[in-house]
Amino acid sequence: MNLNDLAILKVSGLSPQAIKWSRTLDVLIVIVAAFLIWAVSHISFLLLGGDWDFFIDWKDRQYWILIIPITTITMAAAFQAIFWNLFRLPVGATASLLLLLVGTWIVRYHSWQGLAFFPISLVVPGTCLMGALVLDAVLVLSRSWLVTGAFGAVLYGLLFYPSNWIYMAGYFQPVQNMGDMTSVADLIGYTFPRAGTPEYIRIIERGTLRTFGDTPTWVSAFFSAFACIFLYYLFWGLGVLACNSRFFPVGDRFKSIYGGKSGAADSEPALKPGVPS
Amino acid sequence: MLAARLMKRLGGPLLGLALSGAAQAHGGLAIDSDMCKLRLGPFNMHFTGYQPEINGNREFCEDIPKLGHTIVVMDAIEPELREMPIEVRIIRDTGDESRLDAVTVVHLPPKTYMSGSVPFEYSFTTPGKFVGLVTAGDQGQYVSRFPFSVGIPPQHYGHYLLFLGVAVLALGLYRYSGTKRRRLMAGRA
Amino acid sequence: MSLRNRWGLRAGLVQLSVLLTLLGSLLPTPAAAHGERATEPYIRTRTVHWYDVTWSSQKINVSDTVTVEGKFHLFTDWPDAATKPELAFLSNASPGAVMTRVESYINGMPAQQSVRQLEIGRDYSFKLVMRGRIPGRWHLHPVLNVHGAGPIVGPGHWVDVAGSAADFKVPVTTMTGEVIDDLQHYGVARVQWWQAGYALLAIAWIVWWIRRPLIVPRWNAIKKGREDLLVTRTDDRVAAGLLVVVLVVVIAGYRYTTQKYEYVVPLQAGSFKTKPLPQESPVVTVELKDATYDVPGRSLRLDVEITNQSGSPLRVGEFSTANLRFINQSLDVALAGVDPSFPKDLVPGSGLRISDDSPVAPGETRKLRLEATDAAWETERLVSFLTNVDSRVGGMLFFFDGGGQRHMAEVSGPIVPVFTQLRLAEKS
Amino acid sequence: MSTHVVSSVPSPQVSSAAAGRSMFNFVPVAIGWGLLLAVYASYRLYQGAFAFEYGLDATSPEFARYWMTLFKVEVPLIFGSGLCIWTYLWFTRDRDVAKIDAETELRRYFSLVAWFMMYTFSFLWIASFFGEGDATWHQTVIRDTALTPSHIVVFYACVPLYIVFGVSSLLYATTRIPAFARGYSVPLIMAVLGPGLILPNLGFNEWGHAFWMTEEIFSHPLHWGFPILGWTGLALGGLFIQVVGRMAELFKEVGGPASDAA
Repeated sequence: MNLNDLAILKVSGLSPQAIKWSRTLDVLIVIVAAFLIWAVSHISFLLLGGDWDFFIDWKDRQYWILIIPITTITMAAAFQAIFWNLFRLPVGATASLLLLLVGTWIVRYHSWQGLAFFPISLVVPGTCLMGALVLDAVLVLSRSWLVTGAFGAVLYGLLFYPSNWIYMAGYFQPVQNMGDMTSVADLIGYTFPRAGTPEYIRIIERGTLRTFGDTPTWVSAFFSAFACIFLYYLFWGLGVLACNSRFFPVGDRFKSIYGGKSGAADSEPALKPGVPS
Repeated sequence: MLAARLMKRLGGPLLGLALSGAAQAHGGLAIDSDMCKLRLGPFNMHFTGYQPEINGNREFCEDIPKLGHTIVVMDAIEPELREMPIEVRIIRDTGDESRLDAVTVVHLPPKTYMSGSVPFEYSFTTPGKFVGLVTAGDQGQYVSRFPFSVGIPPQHYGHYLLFLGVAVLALGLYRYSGTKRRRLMAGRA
Repeated sequence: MSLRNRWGLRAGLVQLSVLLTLLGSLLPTPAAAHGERATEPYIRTRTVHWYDVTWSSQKINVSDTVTVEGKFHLFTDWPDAATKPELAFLSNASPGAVMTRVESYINGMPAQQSVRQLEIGRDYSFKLVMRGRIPGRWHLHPVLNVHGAGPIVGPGHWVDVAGSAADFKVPVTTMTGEVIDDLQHYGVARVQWWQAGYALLAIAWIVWWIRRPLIVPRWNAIKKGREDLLVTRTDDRVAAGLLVVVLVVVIAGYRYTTQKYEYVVPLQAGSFKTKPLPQESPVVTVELKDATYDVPGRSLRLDVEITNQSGSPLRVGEFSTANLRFINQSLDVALAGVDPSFPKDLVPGSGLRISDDSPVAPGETRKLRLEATDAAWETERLVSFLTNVDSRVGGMLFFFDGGGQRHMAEVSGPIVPVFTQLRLAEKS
Repeated sequence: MSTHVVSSVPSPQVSSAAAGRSMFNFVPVAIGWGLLLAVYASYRLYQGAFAFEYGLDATSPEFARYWMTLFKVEVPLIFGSGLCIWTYLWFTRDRDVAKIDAETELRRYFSLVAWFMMYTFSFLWIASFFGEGDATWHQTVIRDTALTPSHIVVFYACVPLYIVFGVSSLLYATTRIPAFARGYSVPLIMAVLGPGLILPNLGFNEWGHAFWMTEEIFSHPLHWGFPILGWTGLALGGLFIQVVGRMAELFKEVGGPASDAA
């Protein structure tokens, strides 16, 4: 408990007993929040951009680099908005991406390898975790979602490719298979067959017209960064929207059934939405 | 020459734009609209270096990054060059070219290349600076001297610029958070 | 413990799961089919007809290879609901990567990528070399995935893989000279080390924030307008430091990697084309006059009119559709055509009964009644062509001439369910 | 789960007495998690043993014995037990919820958070563990029925389980806590109804696969109903305001004045 903590507790006006209770509540809320962030981030990413993250032979220069940041910044921005607006806690983005990474690795071992015997090299996931850290850091420094969208979201989109290329480059070395030149990633995809995934189903780069060295990857990265800005603002708004605490107006019958209206005509209005701007 | 090299080095990685070649006084290699060229009097030849085992079909101009098996191909741009005998000699850049044979590394006797392309290969064992001497024409009237380096890792100043950019961004945001903090405190007081 | 055992824990789990789901445990017989029974009958009878399919062996050890080869014919009367085979991919149907693919060819061309513009009405040869990886009893089918029509599954045969999965390795040497000892684990440790590093940084950042009085105290502090307490100056420094660390690590790591792996290629996505096998000039024309399916009798009856345009007498040897082969039992050369190792459940015992089995003389036109009777029509759920949008049936007829030469012809047309014809079946 | 709450609480005592007893009992939550973990682990082991063995061909007798029976057993079992919990919560509701004292209300808020711990835990298992497990099944096996071994576990076991806990949380809140008894809280409804709609969304999903798309691309627009319904989980933000806001006031009321020594 450093000085800052004591100052916060003093300002909060809680008795020593209440402080203990509030610490218990902290632990419970962290658990609930962790489960929920993990679940929502995983199901959201799974069905919006999952395929590119499942297989190594889907990680191309056009769609993988574009789609993964776009589909993950959604929940990162929303959870960031909730925890920043309510408690000034800039951990929403990092928690979302970290828990997504943990969840993904669990499934890669339990299901892809455990159930269907796929080697892990076929199903290594990428991650936008470094982008999420930058998103949170810029939010702390700028304290404004506008600046975070402009700087943080751009870096989020740009950082995905280099931060994952560090450990994915080896999979794109050339190798010969049946006389043709192919990449190690294609060879892995070919060697370990997937009945439900024929080769033509891959939505990957089917031809580039202007290749100047490895710039097509950076073209996709910049486009992704550009799209991340708008998605960041859109889902930050959704996060703020989710912090509304209105009640449906209900008649007296409802209240009497639920025992809410026992005799005292409590006309106390619902809780004021305490959402600071 | 140095200006061209520096300009290319500084500009290249950061902006990724192809720089127009600086004035090449006497046939030095220069990037001209993304083509590495050497001048032979009124004519030009296109210079390309490959190191297939190391980096496949990547093309190099004046600095061949690694040691080992290297293939260089020079393609005649103007058709007249195809009818002239062309002699190629690669020498180690030791400064004195009095006894050429001592420092010669590769020598192609004069010969006309109908296909217009002059390939040669050599396995460079020690890094260092080399000079290419290409003479064309019946009396060898067109001479081109182009220095190039092998195995000397190019200094990428550009990337240090990137790190500098990171520092500037972080510092800027940090100072911005200070002003935001002061405005917040002032608002509250 | 091998992969399967580590997760399967077969002994413990059978009792546990049975206890939990209150099931009696009867001894099951292994399922022979794998999902192809659900494919619509018009796809199984009028798209791809597999023939001359052989499996090199039924018993292999881990790392040994097994080869499935044969030919397939693309039916002219391709159903409308399935898209034409503009884009197809030769694959195999097996549960997960229990067997790995070593080589696959269509007409001798390497088929790692998809094949484009297969011609309807023509034939192609295929070859699929697989390698045993996980011990077990696996059903190996060739499959032609057609874009828009889904997987069209060929005949399947059991392959027993013995040995232990741990011995399986896929060594590869890249063109840049890097020797990979096992493709299954290549690069995984590197990914995990780097991502663990990223995760540690993230955990540190999260713990830095949640170790302080969190929910109600910060809520009250905001209510009282004391936000300045919640994000202190040190937090700004930590955030700026984090930003620098992340960017420097990524830039330095990326630069090092691009230098280490200079020569990289993007994912290969081209498709290939191949000419079909040479087509012999039509030797016999077959016209379907009437097709009926006797529902109680489980018998498909085709009244066809055959014209022998070849120089030598022809006899009907085999009728094949949906991977089922009805052989004319009385024609030895047809019986010889069935490889002894061909899966028994795909060759119905009753075979093909022909109203007039005498050879059709050259130039002669004859009406014939072909009867294919077997329970397989039901068990393979092929009878749902009677209750489907497109109630047409199709199949391949194989004729044998005097010299034992085999000729093929397609037969297809509408089909009508019949319930009264039981007596006729015994008579003729 | 919430038995100790129902006993009628003695008249409000001096807050110092409340100081002794702890506000939150972790044991019921631990038991709940343990049970759920056992159920999920045995489902996974069951899949491990019988999914590829007998689950590949929906027409085979083994499929009927091992998988259809499981389907016919689990759906009534889970929704049945859910019904029991709901009716229990309903009939033991507090008829006079507006009259409870601050300490009981605070204790009930802690119990509500306990219910959320169960609800989010069960939602996590389908969204992450079995959800991507379904992707493994689709990518490796030829789809031949809507009731694949993976769907029988994901949609007809895990989804009903979290619906049980979702509706229980909703019922607990509306029958025990004054703020929620006065009206339906928008975020609470969103957080319970949204994920609950994932089950009917299956209809759209199967319609698409039956008529329209035979090859399995997991991030195909046909599947986008699931993540969008998953986003309703963001209503956690609104719940925070309602729950934390009220608890902050109760902490002051029950906890007594902040002693200056702190």
